[in-house]
Amino acid sequence: MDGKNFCRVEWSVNFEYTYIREVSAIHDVKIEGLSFAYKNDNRLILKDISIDVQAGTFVALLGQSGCGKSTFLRLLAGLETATAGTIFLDDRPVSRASLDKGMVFQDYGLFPWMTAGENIMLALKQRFPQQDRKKLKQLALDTLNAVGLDESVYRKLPKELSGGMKQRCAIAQAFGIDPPILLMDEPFGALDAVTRARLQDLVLKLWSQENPKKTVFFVTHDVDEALLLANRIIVFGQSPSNIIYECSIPADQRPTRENQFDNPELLELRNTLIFQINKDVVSRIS
Amino acid sequence: MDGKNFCRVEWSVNFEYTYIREVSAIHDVKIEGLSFAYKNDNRLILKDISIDVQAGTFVALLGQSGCGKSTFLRLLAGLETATAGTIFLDDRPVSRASLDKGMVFQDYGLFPWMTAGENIMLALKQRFPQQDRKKLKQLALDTLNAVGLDESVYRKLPKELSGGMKQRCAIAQAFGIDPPILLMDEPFGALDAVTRARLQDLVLKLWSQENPKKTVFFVTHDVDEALLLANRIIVFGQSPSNIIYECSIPADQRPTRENQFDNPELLELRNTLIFQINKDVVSRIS
Amino acid sequence: GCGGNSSNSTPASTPKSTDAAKAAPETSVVRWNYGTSGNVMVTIAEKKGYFKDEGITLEMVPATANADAMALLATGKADVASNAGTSNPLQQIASGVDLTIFGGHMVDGSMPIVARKGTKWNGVQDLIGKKFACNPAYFAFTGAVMDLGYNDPLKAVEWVTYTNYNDALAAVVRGEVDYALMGTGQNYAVKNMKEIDIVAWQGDVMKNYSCCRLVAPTSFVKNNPNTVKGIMKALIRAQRYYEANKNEAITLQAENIKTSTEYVAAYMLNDNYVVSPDPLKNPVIRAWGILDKTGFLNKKAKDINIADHINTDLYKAALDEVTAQYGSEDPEFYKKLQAFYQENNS
Amino acid sequence: MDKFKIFLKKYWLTVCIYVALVLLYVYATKSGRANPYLFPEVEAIWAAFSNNQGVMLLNMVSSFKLMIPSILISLAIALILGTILGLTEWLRDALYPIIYAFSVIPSILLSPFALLLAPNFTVASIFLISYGTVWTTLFATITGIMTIDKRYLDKAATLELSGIKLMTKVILPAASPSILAGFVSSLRGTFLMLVYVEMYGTQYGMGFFVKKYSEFGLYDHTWVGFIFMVIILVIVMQLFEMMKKYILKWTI
Amino acid sequence: MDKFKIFLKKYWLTVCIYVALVLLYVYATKSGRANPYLFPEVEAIWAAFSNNQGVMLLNMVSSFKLMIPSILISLAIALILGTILGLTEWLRDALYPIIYAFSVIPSILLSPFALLLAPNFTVASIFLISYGTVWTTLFATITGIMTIDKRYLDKAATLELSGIKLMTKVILPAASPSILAGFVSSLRGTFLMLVYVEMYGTQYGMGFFVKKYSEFGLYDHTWVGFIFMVIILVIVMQLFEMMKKYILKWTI
Ligand SMILES: Nc1ncnc2c1ncn2[C@@H]1O[C@H](COP(=O)(O)OP(=O)(O)OP(=O)(O)O)[C@@H](O)[C@H]1O
Ligand SMILES: Nc1ncnc2c1ncn2[C@@H]1O[C@H](COP(=O)(O)OP(=O)(O)OP(=O)(O)O)[C@@H](O)[C@H]1O
Ligand SMILES: [Mg+2]
Ligand SMILES: [Mg+2]
Repeated sequence: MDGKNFCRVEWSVNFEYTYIREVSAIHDVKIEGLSFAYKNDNRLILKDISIDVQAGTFVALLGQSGCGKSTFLRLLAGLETATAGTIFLDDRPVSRASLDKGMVFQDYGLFPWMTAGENIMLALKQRFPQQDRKKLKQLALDTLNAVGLDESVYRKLPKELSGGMKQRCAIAQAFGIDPPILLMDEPFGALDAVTRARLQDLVLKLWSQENPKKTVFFVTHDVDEALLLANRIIVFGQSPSNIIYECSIPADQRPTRENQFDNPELLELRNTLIFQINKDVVSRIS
Repeated sequence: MDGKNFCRVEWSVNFEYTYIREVSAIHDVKIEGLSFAYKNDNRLILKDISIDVQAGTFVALLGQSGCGKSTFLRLLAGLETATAGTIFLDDRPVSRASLDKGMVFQDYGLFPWMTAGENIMLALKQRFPQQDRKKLKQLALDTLNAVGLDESVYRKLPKELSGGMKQRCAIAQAFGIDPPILLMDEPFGALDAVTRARLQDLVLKLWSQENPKKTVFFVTHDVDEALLLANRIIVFGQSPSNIIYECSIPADQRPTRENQFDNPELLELRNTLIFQINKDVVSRIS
Repeated sequence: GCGGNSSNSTPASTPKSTDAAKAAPETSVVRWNYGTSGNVMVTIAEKKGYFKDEGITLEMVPATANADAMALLATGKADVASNAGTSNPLQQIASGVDLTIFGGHMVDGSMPIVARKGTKWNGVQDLIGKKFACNPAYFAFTGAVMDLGYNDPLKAVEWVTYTNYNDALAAVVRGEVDYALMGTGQNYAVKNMKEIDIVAWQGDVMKNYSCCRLVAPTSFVKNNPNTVKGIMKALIRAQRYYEANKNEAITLQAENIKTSTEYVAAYMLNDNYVVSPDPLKNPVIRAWGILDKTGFLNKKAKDINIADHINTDLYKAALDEVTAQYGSEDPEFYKKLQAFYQENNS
Repeated sequence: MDKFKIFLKKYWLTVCIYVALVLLYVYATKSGRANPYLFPEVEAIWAAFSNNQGVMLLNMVSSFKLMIPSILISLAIALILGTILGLTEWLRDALYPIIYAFSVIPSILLSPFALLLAPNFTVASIFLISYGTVWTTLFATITGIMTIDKRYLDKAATLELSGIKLMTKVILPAASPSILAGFVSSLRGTFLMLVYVEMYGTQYGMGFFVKKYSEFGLYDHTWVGFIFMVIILVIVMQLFEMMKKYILKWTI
Repeated sequence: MDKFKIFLKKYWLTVCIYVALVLLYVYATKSGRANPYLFPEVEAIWAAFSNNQGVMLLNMVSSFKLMIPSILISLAIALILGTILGLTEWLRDALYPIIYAFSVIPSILLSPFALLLAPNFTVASIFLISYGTVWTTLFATITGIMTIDKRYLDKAATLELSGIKLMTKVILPAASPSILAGFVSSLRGTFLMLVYVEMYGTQYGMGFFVKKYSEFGLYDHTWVGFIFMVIILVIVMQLFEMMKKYILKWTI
């Protein structure tokens, strides 16, 4: 924070970019009896989790800190290997990390030693090795534009960008490589309220306009964020984690930022979720 | 997080310790026309803030991320020098950091190269250079006990402690040196809900049992935390920051964790505070 | 020439007891520098008590590099340096350091010139235009080249400088250089190497090239004439003992520098190994001239008369006294020394 | 003019100290307090410099001809070996004691071995310089790679980066702060080695010049070579520090 | 027994490599492929060792007598100067160019100067070793202190820590990872210097032994000294690494 000269860019978004879609199939995700313990630690973090997620669903994962949300996402991404159980994309089990499971981390979205543009280009070149550089660069600029950043950001190092801008670049990267499955681990956790709200809108817009839509797993602490974005919400319990609550939000019930607190059904749901997440807090302090 | 063997200690608290109180006077804090800009950055962070805080008040500072709460606390601590205006403790202006303004940081509460015990002893020896080592060690153990940690923690390095235990040690240190003014900068920001709730109770208990009570400035993001702990709440606006809202909670109105959501007046206040903090979010995203 | 026996040497100290008081040394403890290769006359003089006879005790001050040895003299950390060659003391004198050469250690240091096996040696002219691993400040070669009629010996031969003899040896083996000059201590190694031959010795190139001189600050020599004379007396007697008992000398030296007798014998039992405490004034003056011509002396050298920095009187006096005291033991030897003195110091 | 003022403000003390050192030298030599053999008068040094100006440049070029390949080779070895060992724990465990043992061997002791075994003397020189300087960078590389934040590797895995691309785009940049810190130290060592290995197969070289004239006992020349070398080395180090700053500009 | 198994599992490759090196040496010397001057037969080396067992210990003690004070002095200078420069920006700006210039001077070139100026040999030797090794630690200290997390200093300020207490309790520990990394590198340099400064004022010393016999061309002795020295140095370094691990056990 000490005196960096953040470059401040106008937030004018042009959502329309012609992305390169090479993988048309968006996969169903099917998880069967998933359990997990870290190798150096016998404690079971996740225990016997089974869910089916239909292609094109926006899933929000809620749960208290330390309950294993990140771990779950890492398993989906193929960065960890399940102790028991399997994750299927359609019918192929997940075996290792790959480009069709995009990941947006809380920080670490960008390699700090490359400019924002180089970061995006690296990913695009990995994803579309056949395409020529020029076209990819155009795509990179377009996606940056789509998240409201202009060309000047392309040449900036991550440390010269504010937290929000960095996250927008990471989102631009993720949407640019257009993975059928997108995993987001508290992507807005470190941002202030305004930036956060804008990025929520942005992700929702980018996701909505695609056809077919990506399958998204979105980890968050914030119930309102989950309600605003997701059409399916899953709550994890603690030690070892399992799904303790879940619900779907039908398309016609989805709130907007403005009417989020008007729908009594949603308010009810909101209270239920808060209760579910925190239910053991009061009982466990004594 | 990777596989450290946290030592898990039972949480049995013995609040009664005989602390050494050398400074009996608890000071009024009076702030007059305080403005501040970081030297390497001309932007004004705080602008013309004036308040009076009576000795023994528990002040909660609320405000959006980046609005300058930490900066304000650093000024109170004497770690930064005001660009304009003055902070008085009773009638003495604050000129530099000192032991009678205790500070509990979000992390960095303990020096990582010393054991928890050495950390506390270092502070106690600074504060009470006349006292003999044995008595101080007893005090250190007592305060550790008061925050629910036993003797084994005394010999542990910070990296061997969980986040909650580290914060408890920092609190033990702060209460051990018994500064008339205690500054806490989101001390529980990085903790999970259960630990957080227990530490809130702990601080409240420790603070309440003293007589006269310390003056506390407590920075937080969390409105419920503020309502539970403070008897005065101040909300900071943004760029440049000023006090945009403030209120007091009379002693007879103070909530407990159990009845926090029952009192309609407090619920009203809660909504007002949330509105005040976020009021510019919706207007500023467009 | 070996075959001397120990009965030859008398531990006699009786004859000189009368004038002992008169010639008492001004300084009884002399701090003496020599390097790892040792100094056989000093060793003998110590072991046989010749220094003790003169009322002198030696304190060893080890240091190997020449410049280091000179630094020791300059700062008074040592009184006498015996193994620092000739050119380095002369260069010091030329740049204004007030040193005096009052004696010697080796006249010829048995320093072999080596080349690849099978190389024929016809004389110094063979070096012309060749690569020669040798420090040109060692004037014997530059002098010899000038004697052949070359005005600029530094250009006539391609001189190559290496930090140590092993590197130079490797350079010969690898054909990087055509010839290399080796040190006294390399005799053993060189003789045991198959790839190379010793083609000549430094002494062949310049007779009595005055290998190592005994040097001390002029003030030391001036203020301690009796001490210096005592030293010379002891060394003269040591030379006699050495020449008569080479095998024993070898053993003593090997013990002193902690090596095998084979190692020491490799250079000591060599006709090119000649030790003598004689100051060798003439060769030193010759060396001064060569160094000056080849540019190794400071400009101030023009104003310096090198003869002022060579003291032959004390040696001569010592020689006379020793001859008087012990001449009867080995008249041949002392006669030879007198002749040698006349030849080299007039 | 303004820049000059800023410079002066920052460096007045530096300049003063250098001037004081020079004056001290002049005083010590003129007054005869200093040993005239080791400390020739300033005029003599100046004269030696005037006579050798051309040679100085030759020396520099010749030294660089040795230094640059040596540095590149030692860097390449350190990076390749360091990366392999940094990433492979079992190999690191096994080879560490061996690398360790070799790393403590003073490289100058190896000179006769190098001279006899290398195909030519330039190679021997390069070997000795590299040997003398590779270790610090090597150990720094191993440490740097061992301590890479695992999250970068995760990110790389999700981008399916592997092989050379993984190395050049992720692993080496991530470890570069440690690697470069080690490398500065190595560089300093390179200069030291230069003085010792420049006698082989060369007639020019900054170290060669210094060493040669100190063996010849001509200290006016030695001083010229010395000062020249120090200036060049400071410039090289400074350039390198700038490069380092540039490469690491992404760090905080 | 179990410990032995674990050791073997980790180090079987190490042991194999060492054995292979020894066998290679034996083969090369026996078959006459190796230069017999530089590579004496194993029996000769063994004989040299048997004859010099006692001397070896003397050498070690003598070397340590030089090394330990040198290391302590260079550490003290690096810490004190490094702390001052790390904390005082204007002084750092001013002195950096000077320190830099001195740091690139190869210390071995200074030996006649050191002898001239030092009151005795031991001091001269210690000066040269310290001079040769102080720089890496010094620069590491400066960097370490410059990059201390300001929040530690804030915490120290609120505890009213100052002077010596601030130094020993906060600044030095906070900078210790950087300082110790530099110091390991310095230590490696110390061994190299040992070989060069053990030439005067001593009759014993590991470096002296190696150097002397290599000058004599007695390579059986040289090898003994060499192997002995490497073993001792590896042990010293290993001890130091253990100490470092202990001191830095608070880091992640
Ligand atoms: N590499 C690891 N090795 C061992 N245990 C780990 C590791 N990473 C995380 N854990 C443990 O696994 C549990 C789940 O961690 P995880 O990071 O998945 O939680 P989370 O729900 O993402 O929490 P948060 O909301 O704080 O990010 C925690 O108890 C944590 O201590
Ligand atoms: N050392 C610094 N130099 C320059 N600007 C700074 C410095 N520290 C903080 N700032 C800026 O000052 C403003 C206020 O920062 P501060 O840390 O006080 O906010 P805060 O309210 O504590 O935020 P948070 O809730 O995120 O902790 C921010 O815009 C920040 O970028
Ligand atoms: Mg997480
Ligand atoms: Mg803050």
